[in-house]
Amino acid sequence: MAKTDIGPPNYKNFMPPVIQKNYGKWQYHEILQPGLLKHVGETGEELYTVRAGSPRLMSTDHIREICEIAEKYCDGYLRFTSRHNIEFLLTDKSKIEPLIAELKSKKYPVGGTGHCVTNIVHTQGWVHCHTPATDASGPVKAVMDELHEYFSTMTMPSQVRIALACCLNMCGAVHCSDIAILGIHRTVPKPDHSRVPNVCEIPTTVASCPTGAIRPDPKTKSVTINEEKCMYCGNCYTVCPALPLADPENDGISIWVGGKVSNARSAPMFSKLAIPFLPNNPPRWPETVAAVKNILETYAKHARKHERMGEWINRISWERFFRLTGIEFTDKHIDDFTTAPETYRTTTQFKWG
Amino acid sequence: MAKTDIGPPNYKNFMPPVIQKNYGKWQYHEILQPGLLKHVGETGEELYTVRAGSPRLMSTDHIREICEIAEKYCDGYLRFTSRHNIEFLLTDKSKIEPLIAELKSKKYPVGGTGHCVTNIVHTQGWVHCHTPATDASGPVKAVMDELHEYFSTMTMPSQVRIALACCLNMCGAVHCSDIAILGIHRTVPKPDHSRVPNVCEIPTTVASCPTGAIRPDPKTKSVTINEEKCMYCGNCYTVCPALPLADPENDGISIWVGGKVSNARSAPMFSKLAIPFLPNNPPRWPETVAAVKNILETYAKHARKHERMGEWINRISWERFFRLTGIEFTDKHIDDFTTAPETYRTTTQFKWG
Amino acid sequence: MAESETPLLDELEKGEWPSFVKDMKQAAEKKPMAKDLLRQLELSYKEKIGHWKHGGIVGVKGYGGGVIGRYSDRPDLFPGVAHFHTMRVNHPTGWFYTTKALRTLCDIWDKHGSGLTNMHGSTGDIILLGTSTDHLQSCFDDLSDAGFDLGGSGSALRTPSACVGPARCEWACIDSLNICYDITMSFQDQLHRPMFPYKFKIKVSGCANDCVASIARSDFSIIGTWKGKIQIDQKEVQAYAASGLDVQAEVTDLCPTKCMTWDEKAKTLAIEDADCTRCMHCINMMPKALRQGKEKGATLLIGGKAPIVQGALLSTVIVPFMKLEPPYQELKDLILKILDWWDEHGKMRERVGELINRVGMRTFLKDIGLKPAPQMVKNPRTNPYVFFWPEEIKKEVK
Amino acid sequence: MAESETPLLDELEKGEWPSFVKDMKQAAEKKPMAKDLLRQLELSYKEKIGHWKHGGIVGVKGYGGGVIGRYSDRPDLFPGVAHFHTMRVNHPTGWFYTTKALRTLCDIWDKHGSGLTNMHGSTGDIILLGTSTDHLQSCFDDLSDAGFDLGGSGSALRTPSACVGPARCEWACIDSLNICYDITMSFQDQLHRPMFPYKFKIKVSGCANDCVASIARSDFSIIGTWKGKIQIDQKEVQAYAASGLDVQAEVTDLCPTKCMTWDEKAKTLAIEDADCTRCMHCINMMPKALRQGKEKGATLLIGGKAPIVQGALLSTVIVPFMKLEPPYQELKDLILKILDWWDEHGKMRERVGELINRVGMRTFLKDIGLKPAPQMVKNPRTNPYVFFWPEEIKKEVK
Ligand code: SRM
Ligand code: SRM
Ligand code: SRM
Ligand code: SRM
Ligand code: SF4
Ligand code: SF4
Ligand code: SF4
Ligand code: SF4
Ligand code: SF4
Ligand code: SF4
Ligand code: SF4
Ligand code: SF4
Repeated sequence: MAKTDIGPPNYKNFMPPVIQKNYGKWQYHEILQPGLLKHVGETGEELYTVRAGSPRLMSTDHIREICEIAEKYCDGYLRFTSRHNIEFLLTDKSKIEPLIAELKSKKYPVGGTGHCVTNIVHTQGWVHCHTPATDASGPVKAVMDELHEYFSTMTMPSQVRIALACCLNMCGAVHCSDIAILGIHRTVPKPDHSRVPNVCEIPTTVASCPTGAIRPDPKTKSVTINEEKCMYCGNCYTVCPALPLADPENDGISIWVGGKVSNARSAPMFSKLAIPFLPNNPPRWPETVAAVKNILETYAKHARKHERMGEWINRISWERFFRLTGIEFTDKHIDDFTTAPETYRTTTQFKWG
Repeated sequence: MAKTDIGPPNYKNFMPPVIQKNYGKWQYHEILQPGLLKHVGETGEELYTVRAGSPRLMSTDHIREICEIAEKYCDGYLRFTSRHNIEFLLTDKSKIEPLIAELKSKKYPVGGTGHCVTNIVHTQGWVHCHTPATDASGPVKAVMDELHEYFSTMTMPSQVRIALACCLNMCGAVHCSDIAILGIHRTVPKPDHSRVPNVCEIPTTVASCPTGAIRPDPKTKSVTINEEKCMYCGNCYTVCPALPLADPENDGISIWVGGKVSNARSAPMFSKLAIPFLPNNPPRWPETVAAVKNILETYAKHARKHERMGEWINRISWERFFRLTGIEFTDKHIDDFTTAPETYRTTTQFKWG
Repeated sequence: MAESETPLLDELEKGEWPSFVKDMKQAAEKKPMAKDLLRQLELSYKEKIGHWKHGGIVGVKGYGGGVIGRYSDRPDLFPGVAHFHTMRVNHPTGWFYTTKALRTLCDIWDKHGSGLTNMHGSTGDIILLGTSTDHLQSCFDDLSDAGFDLGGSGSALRTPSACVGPARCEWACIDSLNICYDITMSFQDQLHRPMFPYKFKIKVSGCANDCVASIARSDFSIIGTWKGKIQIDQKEVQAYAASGLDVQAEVTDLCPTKCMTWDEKAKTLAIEDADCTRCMHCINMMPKALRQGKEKGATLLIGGKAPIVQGALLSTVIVPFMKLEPPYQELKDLILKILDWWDEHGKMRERVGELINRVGMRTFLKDIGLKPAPQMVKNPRTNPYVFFWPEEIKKEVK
Repeated sequence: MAESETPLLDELEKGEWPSFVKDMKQAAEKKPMAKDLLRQLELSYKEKIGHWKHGGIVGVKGYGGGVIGRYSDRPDLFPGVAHFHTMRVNHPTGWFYTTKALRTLCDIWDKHGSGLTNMHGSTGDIILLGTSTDHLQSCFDDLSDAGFDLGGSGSALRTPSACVGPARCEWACIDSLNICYDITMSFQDQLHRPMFPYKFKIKVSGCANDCVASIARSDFSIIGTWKGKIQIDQKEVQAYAASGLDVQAEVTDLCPTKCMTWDEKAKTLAIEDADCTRCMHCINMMPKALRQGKEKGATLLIGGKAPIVQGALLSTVIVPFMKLEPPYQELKDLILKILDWWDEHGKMRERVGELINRVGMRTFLKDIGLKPAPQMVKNPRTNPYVFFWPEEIKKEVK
C-alpha cells in the first residue's frame, strides 16, 4: 500500500540553485518591464523572473509545453504565483529576450506585474461545482480578453486585483478584491419534499440559514421556506441537496468593488456592492465585461498614482463613484444584514455627487 | 378647567429686541474672552452674551437670583444653553464688566465658551431615579470642582464635552462625549419571585433582554436569569420592577472617551470604553475625579490645536492612548456584543504603544 | 451648632463649582419635601444605593404623559418624599426666557412643589422636581394659566428642541427655532397622549455643528446645510491670517476632504466646492471671512438613540436635502408618514431606528416613498445577502 | 468540416487571453471523460444552469478528505462524467516545481484522470480535475510513490500556503515557506482526517503586503513584521528621487501615519519610527533605499473567512509579535491549543472566527491564555454591555 501522510514534496528540492544560495538574502528588486522582475541578492547575484498568464484550467499537454519552455530557458525551474500566473525563473540574462519572444509567439501573455490587472482568481463554475450561479472560466476568459492589454502593461494607478466566485461561498475569495465578479442566485430554494426527509438532517438545515427563513414542517417531515426572509444564499442547499435553487433566468452576476488585502497604506477592506445584478449571458457575458471595463477605466482615468480602487473611492466618496461610473444606486446597495447600522451615513458630511 | 395642548410659550415673545431685529441676519461672532461672546448683525448691531455655569439642579431661589441679575443688566432677558449653562443677553457694552464682576462675586463661574470644558450634561442619579448605579449631581460637582479652571479658560486643544449618565439608559446621552462618566451595575438582577407574577408581564420581560438571558419559569410563574449571559444592563428592571439589580459594593462608574457630535472635520463618533470600573465613593468620588482629570490633562498635553479627544486618539492610536494615560487595557475593552467584529483590528497596522 | 444631618452632602458644598447641595438646602429651608429629599439623598450617599421605588403611573387630566411618578422606598423615614413626582414642562424653544416668565414659574413651583428644578432636563424640558400626587392637577392648571404646557414622557413624541439658530448664530441654514416650535405646536396630540411603540425625539440644529446633538440624541434629526459655493471674503481671510491664524495648519490641513488650498504667497484661499462635505470647520475658524453657500435647506436623518436595547445608534441620512420654509408641510408630512409607519410595524419598546434595522432600510424607503441615494450610506453593503423584490424576478420557469 | 458540437464554447477560443476551452479540447482529444466534460459544459452554456449533482462522499484509504465527489445529473447524455471527482494534491510550498516533478504529475493524471487540472486551486492545491471512483485509490498510490500527497477538504485543516517569501523577496520578515512546510508536515493528521467542526485554513505571508491574502482567506494568518527603526540609505533615497520618484507625493504623503518627512532641499528622509505602523508602503516604493527594522517576527491573526454564514470576516490580531524560528514550537503549540478549543466549543459548520464572535473574544483570550492588548482592536467597545468575571465582583451582601 502507498505511504500516507508523507506531505508535499519539500520545496527546497524544487528551488533553483540561485535561490538556494540567496535564500533570505535578497536585497532589492526592480520591475524591468511588464512581466519581468529582477531580484538582486546581497552578494550581487541576480535572479530574473518572467511572468506569464494562465487560464488556470490547464490540460496536461499545456503543462508539458510549459515544462518544455522552462527546460529550454530555466534549467527546468519554474513556479506558479498565488494568483495562478506562471513564473519562469532564470539567471542567464541573455535568455530573457528569447524566452519572452517564445512565450509571445506561443500566445502566452507576459505581464501581471506592478500596476497592472493581473490574473483573475476564480473558481469552478459549471465545470465542476454543484452550486454555481454562473460559470467561472467563461466570464474570466471573456473579461480578460477585453482587459489583456492591462495585464501586459503597467498603466493602472495601482495594482488591480479582480476575482470571480460563482456562488456566495466565495471560493474565489472575492470579498476583498478591487473588482469582484460574484455569481448570485435570486430564487428561493424549492424543497423537494420527497427527498428532504431522506437526504437532509432537518435541524442542520434549519440552522444553516443566516436569516432564519427555514422552518421544519412536521407534516411533510420536510421544511418550509419563508420567501420574504430568503436572500438566496444557498447555504441550506450546501447542507441539504434537496433544496436546489439554480434558475436559468434569475441566476446571474453581481459586481463588487474597492476591496483589498494588503496592509500597504490603508488597512485591508471588503469589496462593496456596485451592481446588484447582471444577466448570465454565455458564452461571452457582454454585460459583465462592459461593467468591469467601465469601472476599471473610470478608475484608471480618475485615481491618483498608487491609489487602489478602494482608496480612490474613499477619497472621492461613493456618491462620486456612482456618478462617475454612471451606475445606478438602488435600495439593494443599502445593507440590511446584521452589519447594516455600521454602513449607514451617520453624518451630514457628503457630496452632492 | 385649564386649557390643554397650548404648547410652550412662543419663543418670539421671550427674545430681546436686538435679537428680534437681527433674527437670521447675524454676520459673524467673536469670543472676546472666556464666557463672553459678541455677535454682530448685518447692520452692525452687537449682541453680547455672558455665559455662566449652573449646577442644573436649581432652587427657585437660585432662579430668582438669576432673574435679578438679568433684570439689572439685561432688561430681563436670558436663556439657557443646550448644556444647561445660563446666558445673559445684553447690548450695552458698559454693563459687561459689572455683570461679570457681579457673577464672579456671587460665585458663578463665567466661561464655557470655545476651547474649554463646558458644563457636564447629566441626569438624576440618587436624587430622582429608580435605576441609578451612581449619583449624578454629586460626581458632576466633584469633577467640576477639580476642572473649573478649564471652564473659565480656553486652554484646551479643542472643545471638551463631558457627560454623565447614572445608568445604561444614558439619559445624559454620554454615548457621544469627549469624556463620559457612566454609572454601571455589575450584579445580576435578583428576581423577587413573589412579585414577578403580579407586577410583570413575562413575555415583555423576556423580550427586553439584549442578550437573551431571561427565561420564563413556568413553575414559579416568574423568570430565571442565566447569570453567564447577563451583563447587568438593567433593561429588564425597567419593564419589570421585581428584578432589582442595584448593589452598593458592585455598582460604580465606568469612563468612556473620544465621542463627539459635531460634524466639524470628523464625523460624529461614539465614545469608547476607557476604564471599565471605578468604585462609587461618595461624597467626592476621588477615583472618578482623578481618572477624568488624568485623561483630560493627558489630552491637553498631547493633542494638536482643534483636535477633539477622539480625533487625537484616532491620530495617535488607541495603543498610544493607553500608554500615555497609563490606563490598563483589559479584556473588557474588547467588544463582545453583536457589533464586536467591526471593532477588531483586522490589519497588521498598529503601533507598539 | 447642632451636628449636621447631612455630613456627606455637606462635603459637596465646598469647592468652586456651583453646588446643588446649596440649592437643595435653600429649598429645604422652605419646603419639608425638599428637606426630606436632602435627608434621603444623604442616606443614599451613606449606603451607596438609591432609595426610589420603580415609578408608578400618575398624571393630569387629558394627558397621558408629562409626569414621572416617583415614590420613596423609605416613606417611614422620609414622609415628605413618599410621593415625589416630577413634572416635565415644555421649555420655550431655544430656552429663551424673560425674567417675568421665569419668576412666574418659580412662584407656581413654590406653591405646588419642592421648589427644586432642573434647568433643564436632558431632553430640554423644564423639570419641576418633585411634588405629591394631589398637587399635580392644580400645578398643571396654574402652569396652563401662565401659558406653559407639559412636555413629553412615555411612549410619545418627546419635547422637540432646537439650537439657538437664527436668534443668535450666523450659521443657521434653517430657522431651527421656528421649525421646532411649529412641529411642537402641530404635534401636540402626539406629545401629550402616548400612542407610539416607544419614545420619539426630534431635534433641530441650524448647521452641521449640531449644537443640540440631534444626530446622537433624536430619532429624527433636522440639520441645516447648503448648496453652492462657500462665499469667500479674501480680505477677511487675510485679516485672520494677519491676526495670527495659521490658515494652512489650522484650516486647510484640517479640512476633511482636503478641498481647500491656501496660497501662502498670494494669501488667497480657494475651495473646490464640489468636494466640500460642508463640515463647517473652515467656516467655524473664520466666521467673518467665509459664509455658507446661498441655497439653504436641511439634511434629514433618522434613528438616533442611546444603547438600550440593540446598541446606540446615530441618526442616518434619509433625505440629503430638503428646503424648509413655513409652513414646513413637506417636512411634517414626512414625519407623520414615518410615525404612522413605525406605529404600524414597530414592536413595543422598539425605537424607529431599531425597527428600520429589523425590517431593512429598503423596506423603510419603499414604504415611505423615499429614493435610495448613496448619501444614505458610508459605503454600499459588503455582504452578498441581497434581497430582490418579487417584481424584479422573472416569472419562474417550471 | 463537421459542425462543431460546442458552438458556444468555441466562441471562447477566440481572443487574446489563454483559452481554457483550448485546454479542454486538448484533453478531449485523448480522454473521453474530458470530451464529455466539454459537451456537458456546452449544455450548461446553452441552458444557463449547472449539471452536477450535489457531491457525494468518496475517498482513498486512510484519509477522510482530499477528494471532492462529483456526479453528472445527465449521465445518460454524458456517461464519461457520470463520476467525475477531483483530487486535491498538496502543492509544494511556494508553488515551486522542477519540470521533472510536473511531468510526473502529468503522467499520473493522464493515466488516471481527465488530463485536466487547475494550477492551482484557490486554496493552493494542485487540482486534478475529474476521475472516476475506481481510479481514486490507484491514482493516490501513484502520487504517493512519486512523493506527492493529498491536500485538505471537508472539516479539516486545509492545505496551508505561503508567499514566495525568502525564496525571492527581500521583504520576508519570517521564513514563510519553511513555516508553512513545517506546519503542513506537523499537522498531517489534521489535514487528512477531518475532525473539526468545519474547515481551518492557515496562510503565511512574509510581510504586510500579504501576497497570499492570508488576512482575508485564512482562519489563522501569520504575517511577518519587525521592530526597530526602518533602515534608511539616504544615498539610495536620493537616487530614487533623481530617477523621477516624487518622494513627497508618492511616499511621504501616502504614509498612513504621516510619520515621514522628506526634506526637499537637503534631500533627506526622516521617519518617526515610533509612529510607524509598518504598512510597507514606503519600503515598497524604495526597496533599494529602505530596509525593515532588524528585529523580525510575525503578527498572528485569527478568523478570516468568506461570508457564509454570519458574514465575511478578516482575520484579527491576537498576538502582536512573536519571534518565529525553527522548530516554531510556540507557534504550533498555540495553533494546537486553538484547534482544541474550537473543537471543544465550536458548533457544526462554525468557523473559529464565528465561534469567537459567539462566545466573545474575552472568553477566547482567557481560555487560550493570551493577554489582551489594544493592538487587538481598532477601538475599544462603544456599547456598555460589559461582562465581568465572577471573581471580579465582590461577594454579594445579602
Ligand atoms: C508572486 C507573488 C507572491 C507569490 O508567492 O506568488 C507576489 C510577488 C510580489 N509582490 Fe505581491 N505578489 C503576489 C500576490 C500579491 C497579493 C495577493 C493577491 O493578489 O491575491 C497581494 C495583495 C493584493 C491586495 O491587496 O488585494 C499582493 C500585494 C503586494 C503589494 C501591495 C500592493 C498595494 O499597494 O496594495 C506589493 C508592493 C508593491 O507592489 O509595491 C507587492 C509586491 C510584491 C513583490 C514586488 C515583492 C518582491 O519584492 O518580490 C513581488 C513582485 C510584485 C509584482 O508582481 O509586481 N505585493 N501581492 C504574487 C503574484 C500574484 C500574481 O501573479 O499577480
Ligand atoms: C476548488 C475550490 C475553488 C477553485 O476552483 O479553486 C473550491 C471549491 C469548492 N468549495 Fe470552496 N473551494 C476552494 C477554495 C475556497 C476559498 C479560497 C481559499 O481557500 O483561499 C474559500 C474562501 C475562504 C474561506 O475558506 O472562507 C472557499 C469557501 C468555501 C465555502 C464557504 C466557507 C465559509 O465558511 O464561508 C464553501 C461552503 C462549504 O464549506 O460548505 C465552499 C465549498 C466548496 C465546494 C466543496 C462546494 C460545496 O459546497 O461542497 C466546492 C467544490 C467544487 C468542486 O466541485 O470541485 N468553499 N473555498 C478551492 C479549493 C481548491 C484548493 O484546495 O486549492
Ligand atoms: C449656546 C449653544 C447652542 C444652544 O442652543 O444652546 C452653542 C453655541 C455656539 N456654538 Fe455650539 N453651542 C452649544 C452646544 C454645542 C454642542 C452640543 C453639546 O455640546 O452637547 C455641540 C456638539 C458637541 C460635540 O461635537 O460633541 C456644539 C458644537 C459646536 C462646534 C463644533 C466644535 C467642533 O469642532 O467639534 C462649533 C464650532 C466652533 O466652536 O468653532 C460651535 C459653535 C458655536 C457658536 C460659536 C455658534 C455661533 O456662531 O454663535 C456658539 C458659541 C460657541 C461657544 O460657546 O464657544 N458649536 N455646540 C450651546 C452651548 C452649550 C454650552 O453651554 O456649552
Ligand atoms: C429627566 C431625564 C434625565 C435628566 O436628568 O435630565 C430622564 C430621566 C429618565 N429617563 Fe431618560 N431622561 C432624560 C433624557 C433622556 C435622554 C437624552 C435626550 O433626550 O436627549 C436619553 C438618551 C437619548 C435617547 O432617547 O435615546 C434618554 C434615554 C432613556 C432611556 C433609554 C432609551 C433607549 O431607547 O435607549 C430610558 C429607558 C426607557 O425609556 O425605558 C430612559 C428612562 C428614563 C426614566 C423615565 C427612568 C425609567 O426607566 O423609567 C428617567 C426618569 C427619572 C426621574 O425619575 O425623573 N431614558 N433619556 C431626561 C428627560 C428630561 C426632559 O424631559 O428634558
Ligand atoms: S464559489 Fe460556489 S459554485 Fe463556485 S466553486 Fe465555490 S462553492 Fe462551487
Ligand atoms: S437560500 Fe439562504 S436565505 Fe434562503 S432559505 Fe436557504 S439558507 Fe436561508
Ligand atoms: S441615566 Fe438611568 S438612572 Fe440616570 S436618570 Fe436616566 S434612567 Fe435614571
Ligand atoms: S440586566 Fe440586562 S442582560 Fe441582565 S437579565 Fe436584565 S436585561 Fe438581560
Ligand atoms: S448648530 Fe449651527 S446654527 Fe445652530 S447654534 Fe450651533 S453653530 Fe449655530
Ligand atoms: S466646510 Fe469642511 S469640507 Fe467644506 S471646505 Fe470647509 S473644511 Fe473643507
Ligand atoms: S508578502 Fe511580503 S515577503 Fe511575501 S512575497 Fe509579498 S512582499 Fe514578499
Ligand atoms: S512603513 Fe508605512 S507607516 Fe511606516 S513609515 Fe513607511 S509608509 Fe509610513
